[in-house]
Amino acid sequence: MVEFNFATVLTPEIAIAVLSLILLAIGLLIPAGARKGMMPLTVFSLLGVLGYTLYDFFYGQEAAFLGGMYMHDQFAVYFKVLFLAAALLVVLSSGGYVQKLPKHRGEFYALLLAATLGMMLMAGAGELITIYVGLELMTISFYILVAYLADDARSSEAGIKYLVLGATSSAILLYGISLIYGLTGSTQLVEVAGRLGGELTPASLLATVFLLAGLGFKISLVPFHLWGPDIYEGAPTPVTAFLAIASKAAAFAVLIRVYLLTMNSQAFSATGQTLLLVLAAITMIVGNLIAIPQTNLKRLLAYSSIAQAGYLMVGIIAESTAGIKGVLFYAMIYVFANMGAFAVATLIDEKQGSSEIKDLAGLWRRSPLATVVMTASLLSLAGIPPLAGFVGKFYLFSAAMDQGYVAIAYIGFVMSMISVYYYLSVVKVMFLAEGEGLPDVPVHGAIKFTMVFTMLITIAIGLYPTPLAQMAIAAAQSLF
Amino acid sequence: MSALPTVESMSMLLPFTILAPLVAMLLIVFLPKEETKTIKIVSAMGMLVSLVLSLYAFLTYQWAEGGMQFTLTIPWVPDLGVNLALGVDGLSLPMLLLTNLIGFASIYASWNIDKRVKEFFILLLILIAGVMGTFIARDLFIFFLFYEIVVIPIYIMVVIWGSTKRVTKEYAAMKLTIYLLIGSAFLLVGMVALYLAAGANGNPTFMFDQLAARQDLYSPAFQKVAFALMIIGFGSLISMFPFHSWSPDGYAGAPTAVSMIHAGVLKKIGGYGLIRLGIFVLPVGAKFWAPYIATLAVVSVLYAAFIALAQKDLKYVVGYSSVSHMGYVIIAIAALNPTAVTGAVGMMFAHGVMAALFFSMIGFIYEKSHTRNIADLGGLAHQMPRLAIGFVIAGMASLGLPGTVNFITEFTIFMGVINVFPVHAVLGIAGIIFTAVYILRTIANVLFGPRRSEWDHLTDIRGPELVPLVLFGFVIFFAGIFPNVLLGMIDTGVTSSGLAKVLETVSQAKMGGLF
Amino acid sequence: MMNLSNLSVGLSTYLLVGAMLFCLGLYGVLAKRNIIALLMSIELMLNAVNINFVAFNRFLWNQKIDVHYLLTGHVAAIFVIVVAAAEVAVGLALIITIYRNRRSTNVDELNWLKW
Amino acid sequence: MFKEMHDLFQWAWLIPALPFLSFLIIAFITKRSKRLSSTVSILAILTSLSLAIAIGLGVIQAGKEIVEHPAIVNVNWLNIVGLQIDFGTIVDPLSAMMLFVVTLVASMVQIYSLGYMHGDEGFSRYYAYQSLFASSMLGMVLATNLLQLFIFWELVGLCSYLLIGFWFFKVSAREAAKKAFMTTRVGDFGLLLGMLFLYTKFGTLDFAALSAALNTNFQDVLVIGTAGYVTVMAFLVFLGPIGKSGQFPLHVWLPDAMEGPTPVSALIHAATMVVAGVYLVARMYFLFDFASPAALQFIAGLGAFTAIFAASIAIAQDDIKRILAYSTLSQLGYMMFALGVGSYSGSMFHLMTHAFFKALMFLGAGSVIYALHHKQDIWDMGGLWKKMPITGTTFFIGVLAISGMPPFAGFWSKDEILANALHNGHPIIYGVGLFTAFLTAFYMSRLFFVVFMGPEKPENHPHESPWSMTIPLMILAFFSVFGGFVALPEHNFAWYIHYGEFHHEAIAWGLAGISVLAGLLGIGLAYITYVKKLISAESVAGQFSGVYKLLKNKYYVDELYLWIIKNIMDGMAKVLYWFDIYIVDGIVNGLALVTRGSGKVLRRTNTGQLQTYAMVFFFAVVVIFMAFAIGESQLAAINPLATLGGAK
Repeated sequence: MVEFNFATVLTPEIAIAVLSLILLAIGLLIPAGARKGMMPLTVFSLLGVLGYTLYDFFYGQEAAFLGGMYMHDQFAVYFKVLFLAAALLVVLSSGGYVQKLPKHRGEFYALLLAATLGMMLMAGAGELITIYVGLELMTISFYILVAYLADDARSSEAGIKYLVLGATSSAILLYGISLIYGLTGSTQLVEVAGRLGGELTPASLLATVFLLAGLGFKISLVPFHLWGPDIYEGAPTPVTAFLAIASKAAAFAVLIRVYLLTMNSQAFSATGQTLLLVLAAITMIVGNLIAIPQTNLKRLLAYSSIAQAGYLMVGIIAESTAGIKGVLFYAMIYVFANMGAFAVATLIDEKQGSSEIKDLAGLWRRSPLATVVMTASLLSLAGIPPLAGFVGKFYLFSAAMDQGYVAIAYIGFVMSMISVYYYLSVVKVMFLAEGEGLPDVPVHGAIKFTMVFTMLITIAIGLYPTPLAQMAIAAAQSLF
Repeated sequence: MSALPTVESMSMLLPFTILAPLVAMLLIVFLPKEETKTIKIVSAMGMLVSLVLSLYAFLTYQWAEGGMQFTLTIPWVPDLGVNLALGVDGLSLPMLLLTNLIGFASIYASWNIDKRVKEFFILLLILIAGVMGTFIARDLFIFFLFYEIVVIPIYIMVVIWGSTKRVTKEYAAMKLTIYLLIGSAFLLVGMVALYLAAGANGNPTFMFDQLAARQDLYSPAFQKVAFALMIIGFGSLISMFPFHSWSPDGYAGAPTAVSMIHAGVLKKIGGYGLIRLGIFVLPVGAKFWAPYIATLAVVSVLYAAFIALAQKDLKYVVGYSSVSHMGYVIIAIAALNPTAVTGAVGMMFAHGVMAALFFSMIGFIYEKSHTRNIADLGGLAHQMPRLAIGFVIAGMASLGLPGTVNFITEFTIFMGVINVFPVHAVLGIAGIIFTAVYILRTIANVLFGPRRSEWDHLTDIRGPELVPLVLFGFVIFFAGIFPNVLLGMIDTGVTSSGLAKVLETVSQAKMGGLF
Repeated sequence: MMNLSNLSVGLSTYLLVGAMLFCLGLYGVLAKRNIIALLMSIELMLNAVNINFVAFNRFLWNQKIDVHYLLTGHVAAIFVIVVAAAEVAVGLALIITIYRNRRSTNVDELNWLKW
Repeated sequence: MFKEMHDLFQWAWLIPALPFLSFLIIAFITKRSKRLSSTVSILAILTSLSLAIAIGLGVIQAGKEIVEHPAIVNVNWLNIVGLQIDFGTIVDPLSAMMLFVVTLVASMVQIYSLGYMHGDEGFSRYYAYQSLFASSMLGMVLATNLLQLFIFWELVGLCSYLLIGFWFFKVSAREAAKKAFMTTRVGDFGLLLGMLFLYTKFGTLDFAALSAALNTNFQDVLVIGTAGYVTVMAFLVFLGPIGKSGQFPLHVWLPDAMEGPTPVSALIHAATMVVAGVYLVARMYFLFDFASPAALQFIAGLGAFTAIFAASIAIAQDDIKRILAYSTLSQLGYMMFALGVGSYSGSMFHLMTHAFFKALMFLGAGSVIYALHHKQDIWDMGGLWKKMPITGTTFFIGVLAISGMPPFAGFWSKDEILANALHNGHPIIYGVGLFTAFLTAFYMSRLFFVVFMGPEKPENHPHESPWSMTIPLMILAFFSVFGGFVALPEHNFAWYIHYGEFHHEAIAWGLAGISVLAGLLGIGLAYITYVKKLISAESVAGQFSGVYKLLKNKYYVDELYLWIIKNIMDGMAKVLYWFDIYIVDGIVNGLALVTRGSGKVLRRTNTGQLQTYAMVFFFAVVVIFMAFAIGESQLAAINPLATLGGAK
């Protein structure tokens, strides 16, 4: 344990917590009419925290405190950057949407930030209970956010589904944790890894599987994915965006830590990796195949994000610096790619009150910018150069092949090419269909900024991935 | 030659060549979409610049030195070992020139576009730049990057400006795109595998020459597998039987310019890749697969030629004929000897020019008469003599008439192949008969015969529309009458690349099984 | 007098109870039709976990290992209880909205979002 | 003295170059003005003619020198690894002779066309094609290597295609042009193969080098394998001439080629292009000579068969141009079998004389057709003798010449061929040749009598053609009369143009007498049949109706080919197309369908029932647990990674 300055390592978390509370208070105190300023407030404070976190990433010192209960390494900070960026973009893109909410506008941002805080805890947590707490903080905030449209039956249905399934899964996760605690007498990942021992007893096996299930649920790994599409479809679009981008990334942050430290004990690797390979393969295949016949944009993105989870799993299984680097890199560009798409989706939802693909018809005519952004984002998700997605996939699969998992690379590449099919059918609707009678969708202000920004980042990273790659490498190395 | 600037000082030539269309594209982005005339002129200017530049490169290329010239190397993604490495040699320079010729002409071939002009030319210029990039890339990663850049613009162009005949344009576009992308997925696996194998000694690289230099790192088994992947990827791109079925439908659905570029240069990337990557880097694998490839090639030649006989739609005729002609390129590559490879590259150039001319002429017929059905046309030589000339030139080039560049390249290919695969060669050469049959039938039924009053309203091609005819006609005959200009250039590429030596060593290599 | 000292209840007993509770809860989640019942089943599962934690903690106490983690189990249990409470709170709120929207709390009818 | 001759021969390339220049000029500059175009073209060809004459005289002066050492000029054309090709000009008696013949006939025809094509809208185009043809033909004559020859060979084919289809609005013309191109293409396929094999064997296509190589390799040639190889190549090369010179079975295109303007038929399909095949065999004679005897025997046999085959068809034809076409075929057969039986000089001699009188007769026929406003059936004609004296006379000269009547040109060449056939021990060939001579005389005079003698047809109002057409007739007639005398002097035709050792043979008057007799018989028979009407052609035709039908329908060869193309080729095309759409493409679409379908099926797993989800979740956990547990024992053993493809 190096000497650390409590303030420096926890500043972002504290700041977010405070901010969230302030917003909550404002939401309660200030009359509904005078809440114009909330969004800018959120944005700028997030910006500040993000800036600090970035500085922290490059110049902060490694630290682990409370006996390794909470880590402050570049890995964690990298993910904090990711979460903050995601939150920032979501807030930016959701301004108009939130304005149109009938009630409870104030709490929206507060909850968003609470979720962010939970994610940051997950990223930093080095101990199972902490992980659980962070996870629940995130999830519970999401229960509320998903069901935010109180008058919309679909929204609340999504909420209750998410709640029941999420609670069940976390119960299972928790049971696993309790078993591990029983087996090793500790919940510190490091010590658990030390004591879990080489061979698998039925109990430890059960614990491992439960852990896997609990986290797999969060990253919507097939067959734990079924909740995803429903919730994505029902939730308010900005929430869906945040759910798709950040919560998944947070779950991955945890998974990587847990996997690399505990699950990856000697006995695990041979079988467990095979198992994970199979799961990853199934995830890619199922996600992409089901996405093909979708007619609802958010649902389509949900399935595509399931497939993306499969790609990311490949990187973890490779369990090499290269692999983790790939995961980190991909998670980051995934934020921007998805954010672009969801920003457009939010816009359409806001202007046309729908997220059916057919409602994108003739978007080329109605809003060229939105069309271009959407196209770029989808193609980046599909991994078409020169967009960032291509480099990301390249990192992931080359890492896997480097470990000798060739088959998974075949599946991955072929599947990602198949995914082009449904991405392009969205593009086709936007470019080809006339979209008679649909309103123009002018893009202004924050959301316009979001779109342009995400697109530029996507293209820029695709053309010159080196800087982000360097960050990812640094973060990945801090784990090993 | 001596008066001209030296190669070192010219390292920015290629970047400018590829930037010209992109700059034009950016200009167009900021032009109002009503300014269609300006848009067209701007894009024409952009292409003219890069055409002139590539011509300059073609003329100032030092034959004596050979090898890669006008090189430029910038480290790009250090952790992957990717370099932004550009350069051209005798193999890629003709293809670059071809790209620019066709790109330039395609602008004029689509002069009469009136629907969403701005978007069309933006996409077209991106497409051309992408194709250019693949040929000037000296780095596999960059090569692949550029190759996949072109896929999406094509999709959008086909979907918006395409035409629905036997198959809907949506179907054609999606088929074209997904087919090629899945092919490229296998290619990608092979590429990564190659990259990892070459990086085994610690410093990973994507440079073609490096990859080729590290032969000792690739086991024969590896080479076989990797080359098989290349064949799937590049083979489907160059529309080798049985991976060809995207190409006739695709061309039929695509707008003229896309058909020109796709049939003219894009599918040549397959052949180019097979040579650059397949033969130079994986000679042992190439040797192993050569017989099978040769067989498939001959099948594509005859099979496609026969099918072309049964076609009713002009574009399908040319589509299948291009499959058939690519068969010659493939068999030449399979022959694995310098002469054949020279012929292959020459043939790619020749066929590119020919196909582009053919498609542009068909495009004019279609946009004036709104039909491509051979039965509905006829006697067009009465109303459109100039177009008829272009059509006949294309046809004669396609059936390999001496005096056109296509003849001498085909002859070179046969010369290279006949020793290696005599039987295949004889069968393949038999293809020229059927080619003659369907080409002559098409010409006769479309152009000749009694005057048809319903086509009297058609106006002959004139003004900008003449550019493709003049340009390609000139190239076809000039290169046909002075073949050294083209084949000599390619020859320097083949010899300076030391291909002969590589193949020599391979031919000694004991492969077991077939050899 | 009877000697109660040999009537000791071992760890396994607690674990067994925990497991049974857990399975009951799980069964409830899978089988019950009323959402409220579902929430209660989830509570059961969480409590099963709590039993595990406390039992383990007690057991480890006996083992006298890891002096400085002696309370982990208890703390965990408390955390879980808190979280569970929060969950239930949110859950009930949601159920109310659902009921407001659909006049029903039957999970089978919550299938507007599918495929 | 030979030196400056050589300087003259340096300039031989101008002969093809000038017409090509005129082609370019017409195509790009003067095509608007008919007068200018024709003038340019004719000036060019006349200049070439004079150059050709100059070179011819030069050759005659150079004499022995040039016979033994042809004047060859070469420039590199293509030079890459494994393929070096030169372009150049060869001047020797053979090429000099061809140059003269081609330029002469070409210029005659072009002048003639001034009248014949007068007022045609495609006038300029016509002269452009004419010039292009002239230049390619001359280029072919001057070729120093096989590839160069092949290139021009194909170009003349192209010109023939363009000129046959000159009136492209006529469906018949269009089809004929197509047919001509395709048929010759079949032959070219063989020629191409032959070239490739020759190059791979000897590393050169240059005539001189090839023959030298064969000479040096003579020993290995004796080795049967090599001999076989050479023979195969010889046969392959000969396929080209079969197509080009309309030998059986690729003769079908020539009669249809008559759809072109008559001057074209005269130039291309009688005098020059069709003899290209013969010329090629002559150039490559060393190859056939070194090949096993079978090669030459085959040539002889095929030539003889074609000769009699075509002649027999000619008897039953009614279209004036078709009769001439079949006679051309039969005469080409003559030249071929002359080469086959080793009468090299005879063949070339006949080539020359035939060019004169056949061009003459075609132009004559053209003048008749012109006068009768494009009637071609001989039975619609008659009694034109008085109306068209010049045409009639010249045509009659042609008939006598082709019938081998002394002293006309045909007599000398035909006689030499027949004599050689007998001397070199081919009695059957001789017999066939003789009989063919008889048939030729018969059908030609039949043609003449029917058209020029006999009753006039009232509906016709013929009158003599303009000077532009008659003057060429007269010039050609002059050559048809005196062209044969080159056989007479000490240093005669054969002394200049021969293969191997030259040995002078005096004309065998005995044999000559026989062939003349045959000719006379034919003419006489025709006379009593069609003038005196002693024999009724109809009744004869009636008696041998089967034979007559067979001849009239040209032995049904066309029908056979048509059937093959329609049923076998197109049928196969349709079958393959079906295969492509429903099998090859079917698989592709099938895969796409399966993908989409499976997506549609799989999405049903998302039932929307959250308890189903929970159930799935739970069972997934169980399954994974089991798999894991089992895996610890088995999975590890059979290492599934290997089955997945990538063992670690």
